[in-house]
Amino acid sequence: MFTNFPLFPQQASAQAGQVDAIYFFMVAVTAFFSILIGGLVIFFAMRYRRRHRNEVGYAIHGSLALELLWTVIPFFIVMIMFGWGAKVFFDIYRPPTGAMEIYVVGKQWMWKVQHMDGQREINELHVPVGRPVKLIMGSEDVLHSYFIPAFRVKADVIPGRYNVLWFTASKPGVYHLFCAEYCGTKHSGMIGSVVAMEPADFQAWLAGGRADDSPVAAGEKLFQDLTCNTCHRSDTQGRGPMLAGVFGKQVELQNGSVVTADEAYIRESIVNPQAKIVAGFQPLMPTFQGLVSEEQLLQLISYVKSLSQQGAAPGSAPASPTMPQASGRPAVEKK
Amino acid sequence: MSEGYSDAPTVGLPGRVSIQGPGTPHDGDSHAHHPKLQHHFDDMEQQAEASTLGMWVFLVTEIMFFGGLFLAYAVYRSQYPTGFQEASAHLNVTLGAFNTAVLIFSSLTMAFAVRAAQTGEKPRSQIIWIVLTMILGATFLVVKYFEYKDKFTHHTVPGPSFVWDGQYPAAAEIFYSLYFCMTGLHALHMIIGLGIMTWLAIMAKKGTFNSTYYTPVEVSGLYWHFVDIVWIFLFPLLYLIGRHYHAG
Amino acid sequence: MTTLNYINNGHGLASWLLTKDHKRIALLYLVSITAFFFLGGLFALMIRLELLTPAGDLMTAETYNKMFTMHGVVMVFFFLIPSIPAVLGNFLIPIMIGAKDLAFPRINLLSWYIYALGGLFTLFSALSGGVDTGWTFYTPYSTAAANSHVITAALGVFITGFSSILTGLNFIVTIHRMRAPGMTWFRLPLFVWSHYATSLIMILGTPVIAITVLLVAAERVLHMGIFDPALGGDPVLFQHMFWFYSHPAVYIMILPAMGVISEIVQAFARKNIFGYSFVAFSSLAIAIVGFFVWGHHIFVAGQSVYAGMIFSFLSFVVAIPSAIKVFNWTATIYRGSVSLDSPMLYAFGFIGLFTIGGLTGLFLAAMGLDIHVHDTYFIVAHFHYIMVGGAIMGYLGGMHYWWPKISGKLYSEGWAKLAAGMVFIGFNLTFFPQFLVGYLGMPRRYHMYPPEFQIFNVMSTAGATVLAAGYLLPMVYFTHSLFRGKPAPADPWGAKGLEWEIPSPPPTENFAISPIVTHGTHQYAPSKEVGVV
Amino acid sequence: MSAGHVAPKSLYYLIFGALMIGTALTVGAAFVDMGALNNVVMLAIACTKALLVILFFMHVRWSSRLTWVIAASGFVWLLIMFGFTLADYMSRGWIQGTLR
Repeated sequence: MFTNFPLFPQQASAQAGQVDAIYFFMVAVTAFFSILIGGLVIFFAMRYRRRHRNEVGYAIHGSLALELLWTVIPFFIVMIMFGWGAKVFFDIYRPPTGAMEIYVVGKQWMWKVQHMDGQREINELHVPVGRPVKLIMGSEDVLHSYFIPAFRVKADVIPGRYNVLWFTASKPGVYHLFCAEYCGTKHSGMIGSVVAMEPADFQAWLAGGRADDSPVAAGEKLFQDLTCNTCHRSDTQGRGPMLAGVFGKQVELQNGSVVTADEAYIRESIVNPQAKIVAGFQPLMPTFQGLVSEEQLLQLISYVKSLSQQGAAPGSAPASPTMPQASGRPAVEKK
Repeated sequence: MSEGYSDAPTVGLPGRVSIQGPGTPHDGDSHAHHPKLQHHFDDMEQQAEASTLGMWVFLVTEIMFFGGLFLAYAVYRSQYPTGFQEASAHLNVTLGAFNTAVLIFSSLTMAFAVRAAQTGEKPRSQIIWIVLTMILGATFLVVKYFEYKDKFTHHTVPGPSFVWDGQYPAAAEIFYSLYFCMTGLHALHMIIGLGIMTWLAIMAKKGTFNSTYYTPVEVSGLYWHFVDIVWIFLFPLLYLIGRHYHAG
Repeated sequence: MTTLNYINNGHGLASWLLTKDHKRIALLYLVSITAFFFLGGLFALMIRLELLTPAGDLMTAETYNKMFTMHGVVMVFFFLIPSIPAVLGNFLIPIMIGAKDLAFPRINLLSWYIYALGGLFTLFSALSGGVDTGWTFYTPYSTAAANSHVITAALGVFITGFSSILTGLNFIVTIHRMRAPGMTWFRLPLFVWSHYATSLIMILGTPVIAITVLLVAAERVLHMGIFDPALGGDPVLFQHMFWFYSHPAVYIMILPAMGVISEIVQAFARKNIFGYSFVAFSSLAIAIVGFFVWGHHIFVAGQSVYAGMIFSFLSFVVAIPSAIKVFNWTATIYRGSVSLDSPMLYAFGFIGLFTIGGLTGLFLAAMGLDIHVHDTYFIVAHFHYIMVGGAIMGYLGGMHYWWPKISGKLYSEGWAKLAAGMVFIGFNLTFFPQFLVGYLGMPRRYHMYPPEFQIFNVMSTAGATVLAAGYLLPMVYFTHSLFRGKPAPADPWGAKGLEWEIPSPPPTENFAISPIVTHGTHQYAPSKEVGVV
Repeated sequence: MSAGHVAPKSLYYLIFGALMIGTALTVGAAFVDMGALNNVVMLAIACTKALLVILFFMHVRWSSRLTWVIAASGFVWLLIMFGFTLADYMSRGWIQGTLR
């Protein structure tokens, strides 16, 4: 049972080394100052121990030079920590373009995963090694947090909005997946595993098993079922804005401001359509809050997204059955 | 065994002396105490300063207490600007403005009540100002009651029975949640204020307050003015943001 | 035979429950926070027992969740926050500044009753089934999902908040208005400075948590939409408002302990503090800058990256005044006349553990690293180093230092040294492994965990047993000293300060004659200036 | 003891008049569409009114520096809470693709 006594988690992502480097630096600083302070306290206590009952200490009131010294030096040390920590944070949180997208929905107490080509998983996540993977995450109910210790990544999953997490797995293996934000009774059961696979194995895994409709296809079907297409037509005659080519673009709103049509905006437009009306349109759309689940929302979003990626209009063929943005892009691409 | 510090100079703070000297312990102080001086204060000035300072510190906590609500208001208003305007347009601006005037008037009468005690006017005139303030405060609450009642009949009270036929039901519900929390807490402060003033009036009737002792009136006045200030912000933020709002 | 003092001046329950004497009120607090401490400790023991094995075999997940929630609520709101201010601060601040009482004795008593009422609500919530939201009451779980007794627990926190506010208000007014003639700001004992800083946080921060839990209750009971995303609200706003208080609240716990340590180090090195003004102002700096750093609790909670950077920067800045204090304490021991009595042992324990706790806090302020360690046992270990290794060590050190003054009796020094050793060793054994298991990735608030984390948890549980015994010991010898202890002289340690110049235990009025102060405290040697202040 | 500053009644009437005028102004301004300026005007008037109450009705004008500091600290802390929290909300979405 106690055979393995690890002190550091394994490094299985491109980011893990960065995080560990700053960790080791800070451990070193901590050890240095703890030993310095502890050593000085013990040394002084022995060297200046009270030798007779009425002995008193030597009156020293202070030293401005020393005060400045131990204000300025720690300040520079913590500023190094600040700069370094912030840089690592930006690297870990700014997803590269062209990352493979996977949708994650947290609910009490499971993780539901949809791959772009239709594979679904619960409490598992299969990813290829060497390729940036971007998780777009939402929650059905309360706060959760997606945490993969071996990859050193974590992000809260927040109901009502999306949060993004990305990583590049660097070593094949099976790793822990934890929910890190307390979410109720079976919080500690909201765990699973992340399986990092060689790209070839991953392709085989994708091909095997039973794939459902891809989110794009499912989203398109929903788009028809909810009769979104009666207003959001493929031509400019619809009562709602045309959706082709919208995703990722700037959209001018009725009140003159401009927003980027990202996942968050599309989500808001479905559940709270009146919030941001596109310029030139009437606020006619009813809310779909409560009518579509978080997973269906993600499917609708991926469908709207697909309309931009291929320049396709509603009604055209759904996205290709395999990975939509597959391009074999190297894993290190950033910024 | 239990040496007093005066006869133990080696243990005492170096150089510390007691200029009052032995034989003047506090309880047996020879010169006459003000009847309202509490035993642990040296004199009435220290007591009065402590009380007003205490009230000011308390008001700082009140600022932060209401501040949390104002923060929530600021965040949601920035997120739902039009929704808040639409919701605000349903409030009765006439009643709101009337209540603002009533409250400002009550601040004036309160200031005069403090002044009456400060200048040692007769209890009768102190009571008149206090009671006048109470009447105005009560007027405010009565108007508020009718406003609340109106919300209940129109189902604009947040909760399961909330009904909103405008364009922004979600934003309107948050607006009304904040409306009820803010005005409700404000009204609660008014009610507490009325309680304090009832007590003040009784004390004044007994002739307690004069130019040497009016701290209770003064600190109650501070409290009352603070409640007025909260309303000075609540009125425009809640009632007036939707006045130039046109649906559509 | 015995002189009249605050303990024997009046007998019977009513003379205690209706007292306006700050010293008696301090004892009322002492009894009640001790009860809550052992209640909270009991919950901790249950948690540690459950975590002995990876499987959730001792209790159900629901029970376990209630255990850590109640542990957090009781320890944070009903023990740590009132501990040093309400017991030692209440007892000592008027004496240290040469006053007969706090400025508002009746409000002081009222705040104990408010505390007791809040405590009753929380106890009721615990006994009627418990609450399982975590002490943080995060929405929307607390408002929409949890089906435990959130309301009573939240009301308990709300009510006890006002006790804290009134205590802070009382201290601020007292320190401003009740100082004896000659007791200038720069002659104040550092204990008073740190309590002044603490009181600032109490009055500026506590109202915000009060309104926040009130809104949680309103959302839960009346279904008003404030924080619940299903009603258009934003759960991150709750986290902002919660941590606006709850981060500074950590300084409510640690600042008074720092004040205690400053006193003890001076008394047992028989030497005035090194750099008085730096230590005094660092308390204020911590209190003020401590308000600007709350966002480091929500780096991964969906906060904007730029806001995160500001908070990260300020979190590093707030580490500096803490570092200044540690260096100054160390320098104070230099060329002192050091006596290793039990209070000094606790002070040494504090300095060591606080150093580690503070430095590991930097790990959490570094945004990139916080991603990994956030919400893991690393955090749990860090804040226990601050709150247990720091605040409770300070509290125990202070209790040992001033117990002869408070009770008028001497306790057994041998047992006290043993207890100090046990607490130090037990503490490190309990919480050091949690740093390691946290970095390995074990999330906090887990009822079950993967088996490879077991060895660390076994160590923790073993340490917790030693720690518990270390905490029980003082109860025994303090109680024993009340009945069998030798009477304490006015100044058993040969320390200097106003509190040591009046009899032990002090008379009700503290000072028979108003003191006139001409010097600061802890002036032991004839002044021979070396360096500058 | 010192009786504190006694302000003349006329001053109180003057402040009362100013507060009433402020109220009328803020109501009037609300009905004029000035875009974002509406908020600025509204808050400016409210702050002025609050300041008048604090300075004169609450006697801060004649109080010790400590009272000034304490009265100000409440508002300063309020601004701190607003500033840092809104800094988060305002800077969300500045980095493309992070959704925060």
